[in-house]
Amino acid sequence: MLEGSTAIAFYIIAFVVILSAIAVVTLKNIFHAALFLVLTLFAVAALYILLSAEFLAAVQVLIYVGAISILMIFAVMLTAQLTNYNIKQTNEQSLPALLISICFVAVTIFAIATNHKLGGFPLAESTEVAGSNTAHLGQLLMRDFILPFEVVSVLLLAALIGAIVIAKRDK
Amino acid sequence: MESFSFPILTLMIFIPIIGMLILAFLKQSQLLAIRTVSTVFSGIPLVLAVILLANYDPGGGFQFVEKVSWIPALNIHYFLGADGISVPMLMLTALLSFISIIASFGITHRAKEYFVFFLLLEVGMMGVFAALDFFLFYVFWEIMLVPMYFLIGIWGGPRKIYAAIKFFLYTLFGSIFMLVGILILYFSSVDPSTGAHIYTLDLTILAQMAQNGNGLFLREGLQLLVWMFFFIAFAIKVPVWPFHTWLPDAHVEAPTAVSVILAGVLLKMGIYGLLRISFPILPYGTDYFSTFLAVLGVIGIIYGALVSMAQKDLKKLVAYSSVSHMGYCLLGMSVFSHFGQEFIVGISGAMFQMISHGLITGALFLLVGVIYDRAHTREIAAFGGLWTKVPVYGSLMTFFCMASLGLPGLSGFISEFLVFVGGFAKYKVLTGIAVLGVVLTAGYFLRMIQKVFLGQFNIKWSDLTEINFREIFTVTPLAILTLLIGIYPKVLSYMIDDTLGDLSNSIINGVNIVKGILG
Amino acid sequence: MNIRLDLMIPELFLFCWAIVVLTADLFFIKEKKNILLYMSQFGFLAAAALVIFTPTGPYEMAFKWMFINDPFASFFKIVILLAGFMAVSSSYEAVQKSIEHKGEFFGLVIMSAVGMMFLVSSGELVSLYVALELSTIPLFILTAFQKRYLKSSEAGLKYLILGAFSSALLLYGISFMYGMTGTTVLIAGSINILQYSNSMHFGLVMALALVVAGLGFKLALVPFHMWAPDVYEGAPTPITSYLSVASKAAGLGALVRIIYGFFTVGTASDYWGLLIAILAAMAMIVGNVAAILQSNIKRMLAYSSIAQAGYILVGFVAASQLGLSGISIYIFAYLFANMGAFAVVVAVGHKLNSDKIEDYAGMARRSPLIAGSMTVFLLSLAGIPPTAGFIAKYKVFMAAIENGTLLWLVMIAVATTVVSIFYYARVIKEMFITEREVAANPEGRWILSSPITIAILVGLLGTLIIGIFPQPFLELASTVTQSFVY
Amino acid sequence: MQVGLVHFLSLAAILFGIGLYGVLTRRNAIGILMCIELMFNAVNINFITFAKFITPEKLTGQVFAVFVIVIAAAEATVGLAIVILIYRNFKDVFIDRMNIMKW
Repeated sequence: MLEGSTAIAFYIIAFVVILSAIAVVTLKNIFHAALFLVLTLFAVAALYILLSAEFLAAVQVLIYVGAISILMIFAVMLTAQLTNYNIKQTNEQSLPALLISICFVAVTIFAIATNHKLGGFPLAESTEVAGSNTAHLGQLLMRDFILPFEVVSVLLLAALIGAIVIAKRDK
Repeated sequence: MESFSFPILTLMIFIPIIGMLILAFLKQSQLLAIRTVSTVFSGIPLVLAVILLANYDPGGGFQFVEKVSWIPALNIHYFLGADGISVPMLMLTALLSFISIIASFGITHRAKEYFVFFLLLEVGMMGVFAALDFFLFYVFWEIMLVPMYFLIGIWGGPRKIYAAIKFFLYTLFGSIFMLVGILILYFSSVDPSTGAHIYTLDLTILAQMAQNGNGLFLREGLQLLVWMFFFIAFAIKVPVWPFHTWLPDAHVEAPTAVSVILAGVLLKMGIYGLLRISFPILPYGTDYFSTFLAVLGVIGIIYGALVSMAQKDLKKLVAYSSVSHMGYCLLGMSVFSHFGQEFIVGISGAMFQMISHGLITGALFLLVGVIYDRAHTREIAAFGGLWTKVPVYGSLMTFFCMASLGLPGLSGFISEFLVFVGGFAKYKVLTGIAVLGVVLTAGYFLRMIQKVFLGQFNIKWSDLTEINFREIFTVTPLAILTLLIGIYPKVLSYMIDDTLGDLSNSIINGVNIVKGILG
Repeated sequence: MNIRLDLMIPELFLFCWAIVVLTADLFFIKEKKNILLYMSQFGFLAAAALVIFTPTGPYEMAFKWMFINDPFASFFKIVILLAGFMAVSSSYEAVQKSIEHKGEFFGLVIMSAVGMMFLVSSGELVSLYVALELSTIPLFILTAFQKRYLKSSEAGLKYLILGAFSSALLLYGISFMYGMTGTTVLIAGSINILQYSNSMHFGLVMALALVVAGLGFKLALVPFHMWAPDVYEGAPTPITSYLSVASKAAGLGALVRIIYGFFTVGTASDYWGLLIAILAAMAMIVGNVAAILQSNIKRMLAYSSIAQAGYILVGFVAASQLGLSGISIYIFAYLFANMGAFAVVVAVGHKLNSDKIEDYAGMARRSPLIAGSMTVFLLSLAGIPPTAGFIAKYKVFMAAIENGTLLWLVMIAVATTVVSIFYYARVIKEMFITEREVAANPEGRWILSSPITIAILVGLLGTLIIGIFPQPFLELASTVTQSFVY
Repeated sequence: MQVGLVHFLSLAAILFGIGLYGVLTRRNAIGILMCIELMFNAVNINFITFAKFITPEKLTGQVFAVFVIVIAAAEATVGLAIVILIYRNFKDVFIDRMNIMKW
């Protein structure tokens, strides 16, 4: 349980996350949406710190904010002449989509709360994360999760080759 | 079971495949070679069928048995054998296939493929009549669909594609129900003596199980469900009214020889399936639905006859007469009760009807084909007074029409007589109505003969040529057999009586046991 | 921790082989690049041989639960590798014509196969997810590989977006699986759940729904199938065939691992049976009915494979030894028939530049081999004996009937099978019955390249041998399932 | 004022729902990819929350989140490469054709 000032911090961060995320999905200007995506990602990184996952927060900022969003913004600007304000950025299904999403969120939160009440989540006695969590994480990656770690490296290789082949300009 | 070391049934079934392979290496243009190869490889099964007949012992149960484990994982055997029900059918199949191949010599368009498909069709038909494992039976049953689809679809008349796909879908629709029934049977099967689950599709064991009433084989409701599944499959093939609508389309569009096979063999498979599977394995269901069968049979008789009367097309007339004639089979078979002897009479009537309808209607289709080849029309009203022009053809046609309408001395009479005698013991009113069908049949055949052969000669046909030697050759054996069975029915009944007696006993046992257990 | 690298030899070999192919690309001039195709063929076959000689068993594990080499995994690996072999073999013409970067093409196909092999072997969620992504990301690229065709690029983008979206759904479900058990190991998770079996498991049902939806997208189950026809049509045809068989098999393997491994206890097991049964029914109905309306053969086969997934799920729902072995034999039959059918589509598409069903008219004259093989493949897909598809359907229906409560599902399956004949027979009709000559192809007989002929012949032989002598394959399929306990 | 497991999970659910809405309504390929990133972030919040509240001694959830981030990056790279290919060859980013809810 987080209490006091951290709890207040949670609510502030949650507020930022939700508002900026709504901006990402609704803004007409796709460039502005991308900027709000950056804000969301930063807020989520802050959330990670609340959850004592400092390393993840750093990864979030480096990879998500530093690489993915920049890539997105880059792509948006590259195709900018097509994404002018006159073109509608959403389809006609916003009402059913809204209903689906609200239902989804309601059901999910209901299920989470009920499950929690019935003891479906095996909560640990202490929420204090043991030891230096970055070192621990490194050990886990290199020991218990070495196989997925290696598989991911193959995946990155494949993605790299693919991205180059696809984006390369052929004679 | 008499041991017969020579795998005669396997050879009968698979020899046509060798012919197919040889044909595959011939050129489309080598017509003579194609015809010779197909004649030879449909002739060998005929010879084998004669040998089979000569070695057949009427009282010996299943003979010429071959049983090899095929798919042990599913407890499925390659299990062939013949008894009094299948031997005549094998004979008929071999004969009609051979005749049809000869009757197809006129096919020149894509002849090679035609004969390949025809031989494949023969494989499927032979297999159905020889299989004693339900899975094997089903495989052969389905194998026939594909060549039949091509034979109608490629060499058929103007609406061939519609007719072919309709035939395919109808038959598949029925047989896929049969598949579900097969699987339910498989899981319900128990050892006949101990009552333990054994998971088998061996038709002989399944029949024995039903006869012993072991463990009330198949709960009552399930037995009725499975019976209905099988009935749908067989009824579509027969075809029983109201499942008959594919038949006129298929017959009218199919080339002559294919119509012969369709009427002579394929329609019999439905009846054969009922006799081989539904009756011995599901006696309770058969008993339960016997009146239903009789009613459908009589409806078929009357409906088929009435519709035949209204036909203007010669081939359609013969096609609808098949619906009517297969109704007699159903009526004969449905005499299903504790009167043991009447049942045997009725069911042997059905057997006689199967054989004689195969011979007669096969010949009628051949003869319709003969005139169509020359006149390029089958419209009854277009002819008239042909007797003077083609007397041999006319007399053959008349002969078979008389046989079909049940003239005493010919095979049709024997079968209808037996059906009525058997039927009258149980269904007096229904049989009375069915007798009316005979009158109607006489009506439309006589009217047809009168319109085509008698009356004013239509000079349009003044250069019509007489039936040629090859065509006479194809119908002669059928005429001889029709006459032989008509005069001396024992040639057939000696083969089937013992088997039908056993069948009757086993069914009565089965029904009584189930009824006894159910109270 | 026991590190049994010997269990991973096929995967390691295949990955190295991908690198070898990529490198070899640099050393061959443009005209000699066919060698890359033969190398890839060899790689797939060699890896398949290695799979056969790798020890298998329910407890043959490397890296704890992250890599289990049980018979189930081995079987699916064989399927994947054979599918890869046939896809590569049938890509000869397509690669010649419209693929610029040949080395990368083959390298990515092989890498995707490596991912699928890890996927069917993993009994742990992290490695499962990572392997899933390794198998799909190369496929996004391969789908968009015909860079000069807008349809191909469009299909690639669409596939990628749907793939990422479904990954998100799947991951969300996985996160709850982890949250409720505190572990990502499937077996350990299902044991942990047992300790809380008094609760209602709302979270479990939600996780199940999310996981099924996520994998449902990957498997193109109805109602998550809308991407499949577009992607199948746009992708290079050999890749389409690879998608429709290998990636489907791998996804199914993952579904079996998750559902049978994790959701077998507690109240969740009461729900998934009905859930999957409904999905199966919808797939069979929608797939078969929609296939009738198609005029493009690739789209038709796309809908047909949606329907085929439905039949596989019928065996899945039965949740028995029989059901699992039914699934296995079905996939095997589907592999040969579908890969073969797509090989024919490649061959015809290459000769006629068309994927329209009506352009198959008169095929029987041009090439009896192609027309005859295609007929066998389509009949196998429809389940007509004596083809492999019949044995497979028989086994699957058998499992469902043994279950006792699934007769309704079998009746739907049976009815839709009849519907399916309608569109399969239409292709057969065009090939054999329609006699219209197509002006686009004045030449008489067709001569095909040897790789594609091999692909067609392998499909033909597989379909017929399994159909006529199914015993060894049925035995194999029943050993496959021994590592699962009910 | 206390903030616990359910709060974090609910926030993640809301974020996931917002992303879902975006995927269903956006017509621009890049826009959809951005919405999918939101969903991945929701998933990661879940994982890290569970890592803290359920398995603080093992951190499996954090490891999972690392993999998710890496793979999201790979997916985004490939996706944008395809977008650029389409834009360069065909002068289009499918503003009209990329429509997930098209059945």
